[in-house]
Amino acid sequence: MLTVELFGVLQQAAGDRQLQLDALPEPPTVAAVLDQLARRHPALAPHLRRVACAQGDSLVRQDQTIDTSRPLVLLPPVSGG
Amino acid sequence: MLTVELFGVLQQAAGDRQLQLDALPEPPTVAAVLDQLARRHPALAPHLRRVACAQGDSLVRQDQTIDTSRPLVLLPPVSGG
Amino acid sequence: MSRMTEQPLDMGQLLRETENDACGALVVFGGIVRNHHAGKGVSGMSYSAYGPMAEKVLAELEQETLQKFPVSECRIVHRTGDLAIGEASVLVVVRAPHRGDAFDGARYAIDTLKVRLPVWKHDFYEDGSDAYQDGVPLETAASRDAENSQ
Amino acid sequence: MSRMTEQPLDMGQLLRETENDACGALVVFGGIVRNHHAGKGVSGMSYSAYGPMAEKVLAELEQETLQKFPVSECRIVHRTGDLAIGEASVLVVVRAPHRGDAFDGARYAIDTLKVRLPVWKHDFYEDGSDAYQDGVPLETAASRDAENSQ
Repeated sequence: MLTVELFGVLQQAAGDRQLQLDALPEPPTVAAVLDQLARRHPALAPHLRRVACAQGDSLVRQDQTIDTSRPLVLLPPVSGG
Repeated sequence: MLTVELFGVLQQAAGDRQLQLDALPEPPTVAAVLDQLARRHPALAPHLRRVACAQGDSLVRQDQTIDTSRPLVLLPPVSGG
Repeated sequence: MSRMTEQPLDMGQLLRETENDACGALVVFGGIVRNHHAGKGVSGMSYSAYGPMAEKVLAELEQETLQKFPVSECRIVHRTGDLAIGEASVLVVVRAPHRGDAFDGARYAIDTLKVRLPVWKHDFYEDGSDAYQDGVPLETAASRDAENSQ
Repeated sequence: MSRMTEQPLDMGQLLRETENDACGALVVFGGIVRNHHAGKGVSGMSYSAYGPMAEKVLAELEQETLQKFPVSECRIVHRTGDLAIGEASVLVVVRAPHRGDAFDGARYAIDTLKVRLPVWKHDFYEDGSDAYQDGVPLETAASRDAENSQ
Protein backbone atom coordinates (compact mmCIF):
# COMPACT_ATOMS: atom_id res chain seq x y z
CA MET A 1 0.00 0.00 0.00
CA LEU A 2 1.38 3.36 -1.07
CA THR A 3 0.22 6.86 -0.12
CA VAL A 4 0.24 9.24 -3.08
CA GLU A 5 0.18 12.97 -2.27
CA LEU A 6 -1.25 15.38 -4.82
CA PHE A 7 -0.67 19.09 -5.45
CA GLY A 8 -2.11 21.84 -7.59
CA VAL A 9 -4.26 20.80 -10.53
CA LEU A 10 -3.90 17.12 -9.50
CA GLN A 11 -5.91 17.80 -6.34
CA GLN A 12 -8.62 19.32 -8.49
CA ALA A 13 -8.59 16.38 -10.91
CA ALA A 14 -8.71 13.73 -8.18
CA GLY A 15 -10.96 15.67 -5.82
CA ASP A 16 -8.61 14.88 -2.96
CA ARG A 17 -5.16 15.69 -1.54
CA GLN A 18 -4.06 12.10 -1.37
CA LEU A 19 -4.83 8.62 -2.62
CA GLN A 20 -3.97 5.08 -1.50
CA LEU A 21 -2.66 2.66 -4.06
CA ASP A 22 -2.60 -1.07 -3.29
CA ALA A 23 -1.50 -4.03 -5.45
CA LEU A 24 1.73 -2.27 -6.33
CA PRO A 25 3.92 -3.23 -9.29
CA GLU A 26 7.05 -5.22 -8.53
CA PRO A 27 9.59 -3.67 -8.48
CA PRO A 28 7.79 -0.42 -7.55
CA THR A 29 9.56 2.01 -9.87
CA VAL A 30 8.16 5.52 -10.20
CA ALA A 31 7.21 4.87 -13.84
CA ALA A 32 5.35 1.64 -12.99
CA VAL A 33 3.51 3.30 -10.09
CA LEU A 34 2.42 6.17 -12.34
CA ASP A 35 1.13 3.64 -14.92
CA GLN A 36 -0.92 1.91 -12.26
CA LEU A 37 -2.22 5.25 -10.96
CA ALA A 38 -3.37 6.18 -14.49
CA ARG A 39 -5.34 2.92 -14.75
CA ARG A 40 -6.98 3.24 -11.33
CA HIS A 41 -7.66 7.01 -11.55
CA PRO A 42 -8.38 7.93 -15.20
CA ALA A 43 -9.04 11.56 -14.23
CA LEU A 44 -5.35 11.89 -13.33
CA ALA A 45 -4.04 10.19 -16.47
CA PRO A 46 -3.79 13.26 -18.75
CA HIS A 47 -1.67 15.05 -16.15
CA LEU A 48 0.81 12.31 -15.30
CA ARG A 49 3.02 12.76 -18.35
CA ARG A 50 4.12 16.17 -17.04
CA VAL A 51 4.53 15.41 -13.30
CA ALA A 52 7.77 15.26 -11.37
CA CYS A 53 7.87 13.01 -8.31
CA ALA A 54 9.43 13.42 -4.88
CA GLN A 55 9.84 11.63 -1.58
CA GLY A 56 10.58 13.82 1.41
CA ASP A 57 12.61 16.81 0.24
CA SER A 58 14.16 15.08 -2.78
CA LEU A 59 13.10 14.38 -6.35
CA VAL A 60 12.97 10.76 -7.50
CA ARG A 61 13.66 9.69 -11.09
CA GLN A 62 11.16 7.75 -13.19
CA ASP A 63 13.40 4.65 -13.28
CA GLN A 64 14.02 4.72 -9.53
CA THR A 65 12.56 2.04 -7.21
CA ILE A 66 10.88 3.74 -4.28
CA ASP A 67 10.44 2.94 -0.61
CA THR A 68 6.68 2.26 -0.54
CA SER A 69 6.45 2.94 3.19
CA ARG A 70 6.91 6.66 2.46
CA PRO A 71 4.45 8.85 0.52
CA LEU A 72 5.11 9.43 -3.17
CA VAL A 73 4.53 13.12 -3.92
CA LEU A 74 3.26 14.14 -7.37
CA LEU A 75 4.30 17.62 -8.50
CA PRO A 76 2.49 19.00 -11.56
CA PRO A 77 3.96 21.85 -13.66
CA VAL A 78 4.89 24.68 -11.33
CA SER A 79 3.77 28.32 -11.40
CA GLY A 80 5.57 30.06 -8.53
CA GLY A 81 7.24 33.44 -8.50
CA MET B 1 32.76 89.37 -19.30
CA LEU B 2 31.62 85.80 -18.84
CA THR B 3 30.96 83.88 -15.63
CA VAL B 4 32.29 80.31 -15.79
CA GLU B 5 30.88 77.86 -13.25
CA LEU B 6 32.98 74.88 -12.22
CA PHE B 7 32.06 71.46 -10.82
CA GLY B 8 33.84 68.44 -9.40
CA VAL B 9 37.54 68.15 -10.05
CA LEU B 10 37.52 71.52 -11.84
CA GLN B 11 36.70 73.27 -8.56
CA GLN B 12 39.68 71.53 -7.00
CA ALA B 13 41.96 72.47 -9.90
CA ALA B 14 40.89 76.13 -9.94
CA GLY B 15 40.50 76.50 -6.17
CA ASP B 16 37.11 78.13 -6.72
CA ARG B 17 33.53 77.44 -7.81
CA GLN B 18 33.52 80.09 -10.50
CA LEU B 19 35.75 82.33 -12.57
CA GLN B 20 35.28 85.53 -14.57
CA LEU B 21 36.63 85.66 -18.09
CA ASP B 22 37.00 89.03 -19.82
CA ALA B 23 38.35 89.85 -23.28
CA LEU B 24 36.20 87.17 -24.88
CA PRO B 25 36.81 85.73 -28.35
CA GLU B 26 34.57 86.96 -31.13
CA PRO B 27 32.34 85.14 -31.92
CA PRO B 28 32.23 83.55 -28.44
CA THR B 29 31.88 79.89 -29.41
CA VAL B 30 32.23 77.28 -26.67
CA ALA B 31 35.46 75.98 -28.23
CA ALA B 32 37.03 79.47 -28.39
CA VAL B 33 36.02 80.24 -24.81
CA LEU B 34 37.58 76.99 -23.61
CA ASP B 35 40.82 77.84 -25.48
CA GLN B 36 40.95 81.19 -23.77
CA LEU B 37 40.20 79.61 -20.39
CA ALA B 38 43.09 77.18 -20.87
CA ARG B 39 45.50 80.08 -21.54
CA ARG B 40 44.35 82.16 -18.56
CA HIS B 41 44.05 79.23 -16.12
CA PRO B 42 46.70 76.64 -16.97
CA ALA B 43 45.65 74.49 -13.99
CA LEU B 44 42.34 73.84 -15.77
CA ALA B 45 43.89 73.10 -19.17
CA PRO B 46 44.46 69.33 -18.73
CA HIS B 47 40.79 68.85 -17.81
CA LEU B 48 39.15 70.88 -20.55
CA ARG B 49 39.46 68.25 -23.27
CA ARG B 50 36.97 66.05 -21.39
CA VAL B 51 34.43 68.63 -20.25
CA ALA B 52 30.88 69.06 -21.49
CA CYS B 53 29.35 72.53 -21.31
CA ALA B 54 25.90 73.76 -20.38
CA GLN B 55 23.89 76.94 -20.00
CA GLY B 56 20.87 76.73 -17.75
CA ASP B 57 19.44 73.21 -17.97
CA SER B 58 20.74 72.47 -21.49
CA LEU B 59 24.01 71.27 -22.96
CA VAL B 60 25.74 73.49 -25.52
CA ARG B 61 27.87 72.15 -28.38
CA GLN B 62 31.51 73.10 -28.89
CA ASP B 63 30.72 74.92 -32.12
CA GLN B 64 27.82 76.86 -30.62
CA THR B 65 27.99 80.61 -30.02
CA ILE B 66 26.85 81.36 -26.48
CA ASP B 67 24.95 84.15 -24.79
CA THR B 68 27.75 85.65 -22.68
CA SER B 69 25.30 87.28 -20.28
CA ARG B 70 24.53 83.83 -18.86
CA PRO B 71 27.03 81.64 -16.99
CA LEU B 72 28.83 78.93 -18.94
CA VAL B 73 28.83 75.75 -16.84
CA LEU B 74 31.74 73.31 -17.17
CA LEU B 75 30.88 69.67 -16.44
CA PRO B 76 33.85 67.31 -16.01
CA PRO B 77 33.48 63.52 -16.42
CA VAL B 78 30.57 62.39 -14.27
CA SER B 79 30.51 59.76 -11.51
CA GLY B 80 26.92 59.59 -10.27
CA GLY B 81 24.90 56.52 -9.45
CA MET C 1 12.49 35.29 7.80
CA SER C 2 11.69 31.75 6.77
CA ARG C 3 12.03 31.36 2.99
CA MET C 4 8.49 29.99 2.61
CA THR C 5 5.95 31.91 4.62
CA GLU C 6 2.25 32.70 4.88
CA GLN C 7 3.08 36.15 6.26
CA PRO C 8 3.30 39.28 4.07
CA LEU C 9 6.85 39.55 2.73
CA ASP C 10 8.92 42.21 4.49
CA MET C 11 11.38 43.88 2.11
CA GLY C 12 12.81 46.09 4.86
CA GLN C 13 13.77 43.05 6.88
CA LEU C 14 15.44 41.39 3.89
CA LEU C 15 17.41 44.56 3.18
CA ARG C 16 18.62 44.67 6.78
CA GLU C 17 19.52 40.96 6.76
CA THR C 18 21.67 41.42 3.64
CA GLU C 19 23.51 44.62 4.59
CA ASN C 20 27.09 44.39 3.34
CA ASP C 21 29.46 47.36 3.33
CA ALA C 22 31.52 45.90 0.47
CA CYS C 23 28.58 45.94 -1.95
CA GLY C 24 27.94 48.98 -4.15
CA ALA C 25 24.95 47.45 -5.91
CA LEU C 26 21.58 46.23 -4.70
CA VAL C 27 18.97 44.63 -6.96
CA VAL C 28 15.55 43.62 -5.68
CA PHE C 29 13.05 41.67 -7.74
CA GLY C 30 9.46 41.47 -6.59
CA GLY C 31 6.71 39.33 -8.08
CA ILE C 32 3.43 41.16 -7.56
CA VAL C 33 -0.14 39.82 -7.87
CA ARG C 34 -1.57 41.34 -11.05
CA ASN C 35 -5.20 42.24 -11.66
CA HIS C 36 -5.34 40.25 -14.90
CA HIS C 37 -4.20 36.96 -16.42
CA ALA C 38 -4.74 35.64 -19.93
CA GLY C 39 -7.26 38.38 -20.67
CA LYS C 40 -9.41 37.81 -17.57
CA GLY C 41 -9.80 40.07 -14.54
CA VAL C 42 -8.23 38.57 -11.41
CA SER C 43 -9.70 39.35 -8.00
CA GLY C 44 -7.19 37.41 -5.92
CA MET C 45 -5.09 34.29 -5.83
CA SER C 46 -3.69 31.60 -3.67
CA TYR C 47 -0.29 29.91 -3.68
CA SER C 48 0.21 26.37 -2.43
CA ALA C 49 3.59 24.71 -2.00
CA TYR C 50 5.15 21.36 -1.34
CA GLY C 51 6.80 22.64 1.79
CA PRO C 52 9.56 20.14 2.59
CA MET C 53 11.09 20.56 -0.86
CA ALA C 54 10.33 24.26 -1.42
CA GLU C 55 12.37 25.51 1.53
CA LYS C 56 15.34 23.38 0.43
CA VAL C 57 15.08 24.50 -3.22
CA LEU C 58 15.26 28.17 -2.21
CA ALA C 59 18.21 27.62 0.15
CA GLU C 60 20.08 25.77 -2.60
CA LEU C 61 19.21 28.41 -5.19
CA GLU C 62 20.62 31.15 -2.94
CA GLN C 63 23.88 29.20 -2.67
CA GLU C 64 23.98 28.43 -6.38
CA THR C 65 23.51 32.12 -7.24
CA LEU C 66 26.36 33.05 -4.88
CA GLN C 67 28.58 30.47 -6.58
CA LYS C 68 27.70 31.23 -10.21
CA PHE C 69 27.95 35.03 -10.00
CA PRO C 70 30.33 37.46 -8.27
CA VAL C 71 27.62 38.47 -5.82
CA SER C 72 27.96 38.62 -2.05
CA GLU C 73 24.39 38.31 -0.78
CA CYS C 74 21.34 36.50 -2.08
CA ARG C 75 18.06 36.03 -0.23
CA ILE C 76 14.84 34.62 -1.67
CA VAL C 77 11.47 34.42 0.06
CA HIS C 78 8.16 33.17 -1.31
CA ARG C 79 4.72 33.60 0.10
CA THR C 80 1.93 31.01 0.30
CA GLY C 81 -1.77 31.25 1.06
CA ASP C 82 -4.23 33.90 -0.09
CA LEU C 83 -2.84 37.07 -1.65
CA ALA C 84 -4.61 40.27 -2.71
CA ILE C 85 -3.89 42.28 -5.85
CA GLY C 86 -0.69 44.32 -5.40
CA GLU C 87 0.83 42.05 -2.75
CA ALA C 88 4.27 40.49 -3.29
CA SER C 89 4.38 36.73 -3.88
CA VAL C 90 8.18 36.54 -4.11
CA LEU C 91 11.15 38.75 -3.25
CA VAL C 92 14.73 38.26 -4.44
CA VAL C 93 17.44 40.46 -2.92
CA VAL C 94 20.95 40.40 -4.36
CA ARG C 95 23.92 42.55 -3.39
CA ALA C 96 27.23 42.68 -5.23
CA PRO C 97 30.27 44.93 -5.52
CA HIS C 98 29.22 45.77 -9.12
CA ARG C 99 25.83 46.41 -10.64
CA GLY C 100 25.98 44.16 -13.70
CA ASP C 101 26.62 41.15 -11.48
CA ALA C 102 23.77 42.08 -9.14
CA PHE C 103 21.34 42.28 -12.09
CA ASP C 104 22.60 39.00 -13.56
CA GLY C 105 22.39 37.19 -10.23
CA ALA C 106 18.86 38.39 -9.42
CA ARG C 107 17.62 37.50 -12.88
CA TYR C 108 19.15 34.05 -12.70
CA ALA C 109 17.59 33.47 -9.29
CA ILE C 110 14.04 34.34 -10.35
CA ASP C 111 14.29 32.62 -13.74
CA THR C 112 15.52 29.44 -12.07
CA LEU C 113 12.98 29.62 -9.25
CA LYS C 114 10.25 29.55 -11.90
CA VAL C 115 11.31 26.07 -13.08
CA ARG C 116 12.43 24.54 -9.78
CA LEU C 117 10.20 25.69 -6.95
CA PRO C 118 7.28 23.33 -6.21
CA VAL C 119 4.64 26.06 -5.91
CA TRP C 120 1.25 26.38 -7.63
CA LYS C 121 -0.75 29.49 -8.37
CA HIS C 122 -4.51 29.30 -8.14
CA ASP C 123 -6.26 32.27 -9.76
CA PHE C 124 -9.68 33.53 -8.72
CA TYR C 125 -11.30 35.53 -11.49
CA GLU C 126 -13.71 38.44 -11.29
CA ASP C 127 -16.31 36.39 -13.18
CA GLY C 128 -16.42 33.92 -10.29
CA SER C 129 -14.42 31.17 -11.98
CA ASP C 130 -11.06 29.91 -10.79
CA ALA C 131 -8.15 27.89 -12.20
CA TYR C 132 -4.69 26.64 -11.46
CA GLN C 133 -2.38 28.44 -13.84
CA ASP C 134 -0.80 26.14 -16.36
CA GLY C 135 2.82 25.99 -15.27
CA VAL C 136 6.13 24.67 -16.50
CA PRO C 137 7.19 21.06 -15.84
CA LEU C 138 9.45 20.99 -12.81
CA GLU C 139 13.11 20.98 -13.79
CA THR C 140 14.59 17.67 -12.71
CA ALA C 141 18.17 16.44 -12.82
CA ALA C 142 17.19 14.36 -15.87
CA SER C 143 15.62 17.33 -17.73
CA ARG C 144 18.63 19.49 -16.86
CA ASP C 145 21.01 16.89 -18.27
CA ALA C 146 18.89 16.57 -21.42
CA GLU C 147 18.94 20.34 -21.88
CA ASN C 148 22.68 20.57 -21.32
CA SER C 149 23.37 17.84 -23.88
CA GLN C 150 21.42 19.62 -26.62
CA MET D 1 9.99 62.96 -3.67
CA SER D 2 12.12 65.38 -5.68
CA ARG D 3 14.44 63.46 -8.00
CA MET D 4 17.56 65.18 -6.66
CA THR D 5 17.57 65.45 -2.88
CA GLU D 6 19.83 65.88 0.12
CA GLN D 7 17.50 63.71 2.21
CA PRO D 8 18.01 59.96 2.73
CA LEU D 9 16.28 58.12 -0.13
CA ASP D 10 13.00 56.51 0.89
CA MET D 11 12.39 53.25 -0.95
CA GLY D 12 9.03 52.70 0.71
CA GLN D 13 7.75 56.00 -0.61
CA LEU D 14 8.94 55.22 -4.15
CA LEU D 15 7.22 51.84 -4.00
CA ARG D 16 3.96 53.48 -2.93
CA GLU D 17 4.25 56.16 -5.62
CA THR D 18 4.65 53.52 -8.34
CA GLU D 19 1.92 51.07 -7.27
CA ASN D 20 0.25 49.67 -10.38
CA ASP D 21 -2.16 46.74 -10.28
CA ALA D 22 -1.40 45.76 -13.88
CA CYS D 23 2.29 45.09 -13.14
CA GLY D 24 3.44 41.62 -12.12
CA ALA D 25 7.11 42.57 -11.89
CA LEU D 26 9.00 45.05 -9.75
CA VAL D 27 12.73 45.68 -10.08
CA VAL D 28 14.59 48.02 -7.76
CA PHE D 29 18.19 49.03 -8.26
CA GLY D 30 20.05 50.73 -5.43
CA GLY D 31 23.52 52.24 -5.58
CA ILE D 32 25.07 51.90 -2.13
CA VAL D 33 28.14 53.65 -0.70
CA ARG D 34 30.87 51.02 -0.48
CA ASN D 35 33.65 50.85 2.09
CA HIS D 36 36.36 50.62 -0.55
CA HIS D 37 37.36 52.08 -3.92
CA ALA D 38 40.37 51.25 -6.07
CA GLY D 39 41.98 49.32 -3.24
CA LYS D 40 41.61 52.05 -0.60
CA GLY D 41 39.35 52.08 2.45
CA VAL D 42 36.53 54.63 2.14
CA SER D 43 35.16 56.30 5.28
CA GLY D 44 32.49 58.39 3.57
CA MET D 45 31.70 60.37 0.47
CA SER D 46 29.95 63.37 -0.88
CA TYR D 47 27.96 63.88 -4.09
CA SER D 48 27.67 67.24 -5.78
CA ALA D 49 25.38 67.94 -8.72
CA TYR D 50 24.65 70.57 -11.31
CA GLY D 51 21.12 70.95 -10.08
CA PRO D 52 19.24 72.68 -12.92
CA MET D 53 20.31 70.01 -15.42
CA ALA D 54 20.32 66.98 -13.11
CA GLU D 55 16.61 67.15 -12.27
CA LYS D 56 15.73 67.48 -15.97
CA VAL D 57 18.03 64.61 -17.00
CA LEU D 58 16.34 62.25 -14.53
CA ALA D 59 12.83 63.30 -15.60
CA GLU D 60 13.75 62.73 -19.25
CA LEU D 61 15.42 59.41 -18.49
CA GLU D 62 12.26 58.17 -16.75
CA GLN D 63 10.23 59.06 -19.85
CA GLU D 64 12.78 57.54 -22.21
CA THR D 65 12.77 54.27 -20.25
CA LEU D 66 8.97 54.17 -20.41
CA GLN D 67 9.12 54.68 -24.18
CA LYS D 68 11.95 52.26 -25.00
CA PHE D 69 10.70 49.31 -22.91
CA PRO D 70 7.27 47.80 -22.23
CA VAL D 71 7.36 49.04 -18.66
CA SER D 72 4.59 50.97 -16.91
CA GLU D 73 6.38 52.79 -14.11
CA CYS D 74 9.87 54.25 -13.78
CA ARG D 75 11.10 56.48 -10.96
CA ILE D 76 14.68 57.57 -10.36
CA VAL D 77 16.00 59.54 -7.39
CA HIS D 78 19.58 60.55 -6.59
CA ARG D 79 20.99 61.86 -3.39
CA THR D 80 23.49 64.69 -2.93
CA GLY D 81 25.57 65.85 0.02
CA ASP D 82 27.44 63.72 2.55
CA LEU D 83 26.68 59.98 2.64
CA ALA D 84 27.82 57.31 5.06
CA ILE D 85 28.88 53.77 4.17
CA GLY D 86 25.80 51.65 3.44
CA GLU D 87 23.53 54.55 2.48
CA ALA D 88 21.84 54.64 -0.92
CA SER D 89 23.06 57.24 -3.41
CA VAL D 90 20.55 56.32 -6.12
CA LEU D 91 17.34 54.32 -6.40
CA VAL D 92 15.69 53.16 -9.61
CA VAL D 93 12.22 51.62 -9.40
CA VAL D 94 10.66 49.99 -12.47
CA ARG D 95 7.37 48.10 -12.71
CA ALA D 96 6.19 46.15 -15.74
CA PRO D 97 3.66 43.47 -16.63
CA HIS D 98 6.57 41.05 -17.27
CA ARG D 99 9.81 40.53 -15.42
CA GLY D 100 12.28 40.53 -18.32
CA ASP D 101 11.12 43.99 -19.33
CA ALA D 102 11.38 45.29 -15.77
CA PHE D 103 15.00 44.06 -15.53
CA ASP D 104 15.87 45.52 -18.95
CA GLY D 105 14.29 48.87 -18.15
CA ALA D 106 15.97 49.23 -14.76
CA ARG D 107 19.35 48.29 -16.19
CA TYR D 108 18.98 50.74 -19.05
CA ALA D 109 18.01 53.51 -16.64
CA ILE D 110 21.01 53.09 -14.34
CA ASP D 111 23.49 52.47 -17.18
CA THR D 112 22.30 55.62 -18.95
CA LEU D 113 22.22 57.68 -15.75
CA LYS D 114 25.93 56.93 -15.32
CA VAL D 115 26.80 58.72 -18.57
CA ARG D 116 24.22 61.52 -18.52
CA LEU D 117 23.67 62.76 -14.98
CA PRO D 118 25.85 65.75 -14.03
CA VAL D 119 26.86 64.42 -10.61
CA TRP D 120 30.31 64.01 -9.08
CA LYS D 121 31.44 61.65 -6.37
CA HIS D 122 34.05 62.86 -3.89
CA ASP D 123 35.61 60.02 -1.88
CA PHE D 124 37.04 60.45 1.60
CA TYR D 125 39.52 57.71 2.43
CA GLU D 126 40.39 56.14 5.73
CA ASP D 127 44.00 57.32 5.34
CA GLY D 128 42.80 60.95 5.49
CA SER D 129 43.15 61.66 1.77
CA ASP D 130 40.30 62.48 -0.57
CA ALA D 131 39.66 62.57 -4.31
CA TYR D 132 37.01 63.12 -6.92
CA GLN D 133 36.48 59.79 -8.63
CA ASP D 134 37.58 59.79 -12.22
CA GLY D 135 34.32 59.65 -14.13
CA VAL D 136 33.10 59.17 -17.67
CA PRO D 137 32.78 62.11 -20.07
CA LEU D 138 29.21 63.32 -20.09
CA GLU D 139 27.25 61.87 -22.98
CA THR D 140 26.28 64.71 -25.30
CA ALA D 141 24.08 64.69 -28.39
CA ALA D 142 27.30 64.82 -30.46
CA SER D 143 28.91 61.86 -28.68
CA ARG D 144 25.65 59.91 -28.95
CA ASP D 145 25.52 60.52 -32.71
CA ALA D 146 29.16 59.50 -33.07
CA GLU D 147 28.50 56.27 -31.19
CA ASN D 148 25.39 55.48 -33.22
CA SER D 149 27.27 55.97 -36.49
CA GLN D 150 30.06 53.57 -35.53
